Amino acid sequence: MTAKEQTIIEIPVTDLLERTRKLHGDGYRLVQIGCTGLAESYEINYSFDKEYRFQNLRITVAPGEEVPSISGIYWGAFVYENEMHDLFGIPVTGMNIDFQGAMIRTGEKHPFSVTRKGEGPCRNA
Amino acid sequence: MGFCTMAKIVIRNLVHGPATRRYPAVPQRACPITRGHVTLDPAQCISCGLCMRRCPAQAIQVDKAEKVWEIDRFRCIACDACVEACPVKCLTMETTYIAPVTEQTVERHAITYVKPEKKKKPETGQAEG
Amino acid sequence: MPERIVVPFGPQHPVLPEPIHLDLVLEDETVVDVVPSIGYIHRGLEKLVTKREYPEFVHVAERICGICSFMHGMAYVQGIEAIMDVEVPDRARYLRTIWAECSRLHSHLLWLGLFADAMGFENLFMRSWQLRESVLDVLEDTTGGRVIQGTCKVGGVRRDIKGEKLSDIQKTLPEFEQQCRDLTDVFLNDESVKYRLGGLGVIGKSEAYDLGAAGPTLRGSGVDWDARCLGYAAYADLDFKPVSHPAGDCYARCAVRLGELFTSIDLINQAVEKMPEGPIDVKVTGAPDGEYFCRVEQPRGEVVHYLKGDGTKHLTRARVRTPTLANIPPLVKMLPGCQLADVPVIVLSIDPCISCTER
Amino acid sequence: MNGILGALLFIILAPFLGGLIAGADRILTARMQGRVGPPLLQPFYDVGKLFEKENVVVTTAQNFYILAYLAFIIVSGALFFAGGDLLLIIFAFTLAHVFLVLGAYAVHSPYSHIGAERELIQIMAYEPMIILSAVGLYLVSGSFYVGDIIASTVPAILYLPGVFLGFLTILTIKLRKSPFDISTSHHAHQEIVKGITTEFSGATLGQVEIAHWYENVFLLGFVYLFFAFNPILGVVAVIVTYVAEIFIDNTTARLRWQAALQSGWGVAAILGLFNLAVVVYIIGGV
Repeated sequence: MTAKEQTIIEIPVTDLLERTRKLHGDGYRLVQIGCTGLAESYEINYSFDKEYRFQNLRITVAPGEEVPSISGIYWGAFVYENEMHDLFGIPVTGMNIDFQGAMIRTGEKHPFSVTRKGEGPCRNA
Repeated sequence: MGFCTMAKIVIRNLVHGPATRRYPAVPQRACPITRGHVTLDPAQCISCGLCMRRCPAQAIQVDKAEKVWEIDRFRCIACDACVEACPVKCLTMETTYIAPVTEQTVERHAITYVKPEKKKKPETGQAEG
Repeated sequence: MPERIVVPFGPQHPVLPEPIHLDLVLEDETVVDVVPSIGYIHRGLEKLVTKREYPEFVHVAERICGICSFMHGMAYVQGIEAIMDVEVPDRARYLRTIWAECSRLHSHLLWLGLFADAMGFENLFMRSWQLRESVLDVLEDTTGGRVIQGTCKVGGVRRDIKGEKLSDIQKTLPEFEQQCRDLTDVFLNDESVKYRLGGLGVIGKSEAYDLGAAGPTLRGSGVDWDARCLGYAAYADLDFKPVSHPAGDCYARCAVRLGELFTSIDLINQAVEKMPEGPIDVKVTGAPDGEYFCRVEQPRGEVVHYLKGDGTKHLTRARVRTPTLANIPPLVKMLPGCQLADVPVIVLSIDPCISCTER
Repeated sequence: MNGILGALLFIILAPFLGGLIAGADRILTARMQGRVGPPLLQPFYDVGKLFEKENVVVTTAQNFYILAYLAFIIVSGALFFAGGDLLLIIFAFTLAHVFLVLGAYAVHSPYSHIGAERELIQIMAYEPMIILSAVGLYLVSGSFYVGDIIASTVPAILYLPGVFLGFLTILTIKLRKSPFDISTSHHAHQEIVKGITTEFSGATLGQVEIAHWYENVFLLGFVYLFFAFNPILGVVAVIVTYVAEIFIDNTTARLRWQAALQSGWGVAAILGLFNLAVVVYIIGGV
């Protein structure tokens, strides 16, 4: 099945814009930007698709490290980037629509941040 | 041209009468495998605790020592996982839903199963304190 | 310049099925700006992956959404199966396809109802939901659950549909299809509906592609991209074509979903005909070690489940990108310039599912 | 003497009749949608409950405006059933709605304000047609007085089919039914929640409901005028008209305010004026 083919390319943050621009030029569609926290850093996957070929660019950033916005290339990237900022506290620079932390309403700032102290009480447990 | 294209459906509805069921006067629709709520047969339960471990909602608590099987109906998602996991088939998925309640309570069932022969009931006295 | 007023729209609003908040800046009744915000119903389901063993997490995954529930479960188990290289029996793949298409039917009919309600057509709303009820009955008869099926598991499915029941389902399809045709006639040909939908919230083909739109929002702009073409479950063996419509407006998105009703009916029919005999599951041992992006076409569009395991019973990471999130940029592009009366119609046209989006 | 009796009967009986009509409307609507629907007396239960509610008001002025709305609806209806001057009745009726709009403007809610703006547009939309209907009835019967129109034996409907159709169109606006339930509808499922009545609650909302019952009886009375030459035909026509309105309500989507304005003025210009021109210039009056 072709469905299983997917590539993940690890790249440094500095290459992000250039490679994204190249993918955009090749006619790739932005599928998602997914951020997940590792132990001490964040892993961000930029997923693209063209005619069912699935490509991922992966960057790893330390807390507080700035990530350039790709919203200049893919206009719709702002939802994912605001999410990265609102939930994980990753500073994303140069977003086309910057909600300043107001897109996702959270009880506390950056709830998914890896530097956040403690686990926080879970009310239902 | 489409004016009153809905007319056909309106007339059909008028002729055929209401499609709704006058619940609760008329009971709900159910089929043999409808997942309503879980019940326990306390005479068969061996307090193995598999249901507790398999429960994705952590609704079931089994106290091996006190021989108590508890279920929090508010947490239970009627997924059938416990019924599948149970090695002695003492759990049943009933097809009816539980009646609505306003307070969250934990349902407690005393397990009456007695192990035939062999080892005695394991350390019942210990956990009482 | 006319006075500007800000109308809060949501999170609790009668025409919105789920809590999304929009601040609408109006000049008279024309929307000039819109600021969306979400975050009202975050439930931390992704975090739960570290607390539940991977075979049990499927129940959690199914509860990401109450409508595309089955497909969330399916996306999750397919991801795990891909990581663990599990070969799922053919019958299970076909059964999954049938349930997935039933889910799509009931989701689309639900959406059609809500959409009709958004444009003030209560009777059409009732009719759509009446048809949805017959799909729910089939789901209940075959899985035990009306909206939460809970039949997917890693390695196959938990329930079989007996041959008798399969042919019963097939027998009801022609009548159901006819009822759907009557419904389609109203949605596509009624003048008052056309007046409300035509030329509204237009997104062009290349724009939709560039914005990363998903599902019917993408196909409603003429891009015939459908994740089912990836060939997961039994889709590779079945014959179908993605439904698309070139207009890019609300009418087109509605037409795409109506078209997909018939695709789904046809797929169920094909799946029943070709249903192979055999086991419905395989025993899965071990634990997932690796990562995978699983993509499944939900009623709302393509969902991406990113799963990563480290060889223990608990996955280390799960992330779900739901179609609604991908469709927010098109929504932000569509709204400015429309009338206040059209806001619900446009918002509904992307079929927002906010609880999916927030997990 | 007869007039005062008519007015009194209207004031006392109209709420009962209006409530029953509303109840029958809800059942019929439900049946058209494949539902069972509420009991016939449900509207009375609803209003009764509204009057039991605690009075929560942000701006006390709205209570006055709504009371004035109710009062003027009653006055216009009473004048109508007393056989009064149709023009005076129409202006009293309009004034009543101006009070409703003022009441909606008195509160500070964007939904209510937008509802009020839309209500004003609706008033503008239906006003020309209502006046043309009065003029048409005058041309046929030779009097603006309701008493004289009823006494007239001329079959008004035969001379005024266009005017009657035009009146039916704006009746949809007045009964707050799809496709023209744009300022408020019978349920709160629209973009402006419940529009003009969003901010009214309890007894105030109850008064709005009662006013709506009075209004419906008055409007159906207006329909009767077209068939006044034959009372049995008149009653049948009123029932058929109302059922047709429910039918239209159930087979159309809600339109935008622009369409309401265009339809209101469109029917006034095309059906109304053309019909009147035919009556005046071709038939040469009655």
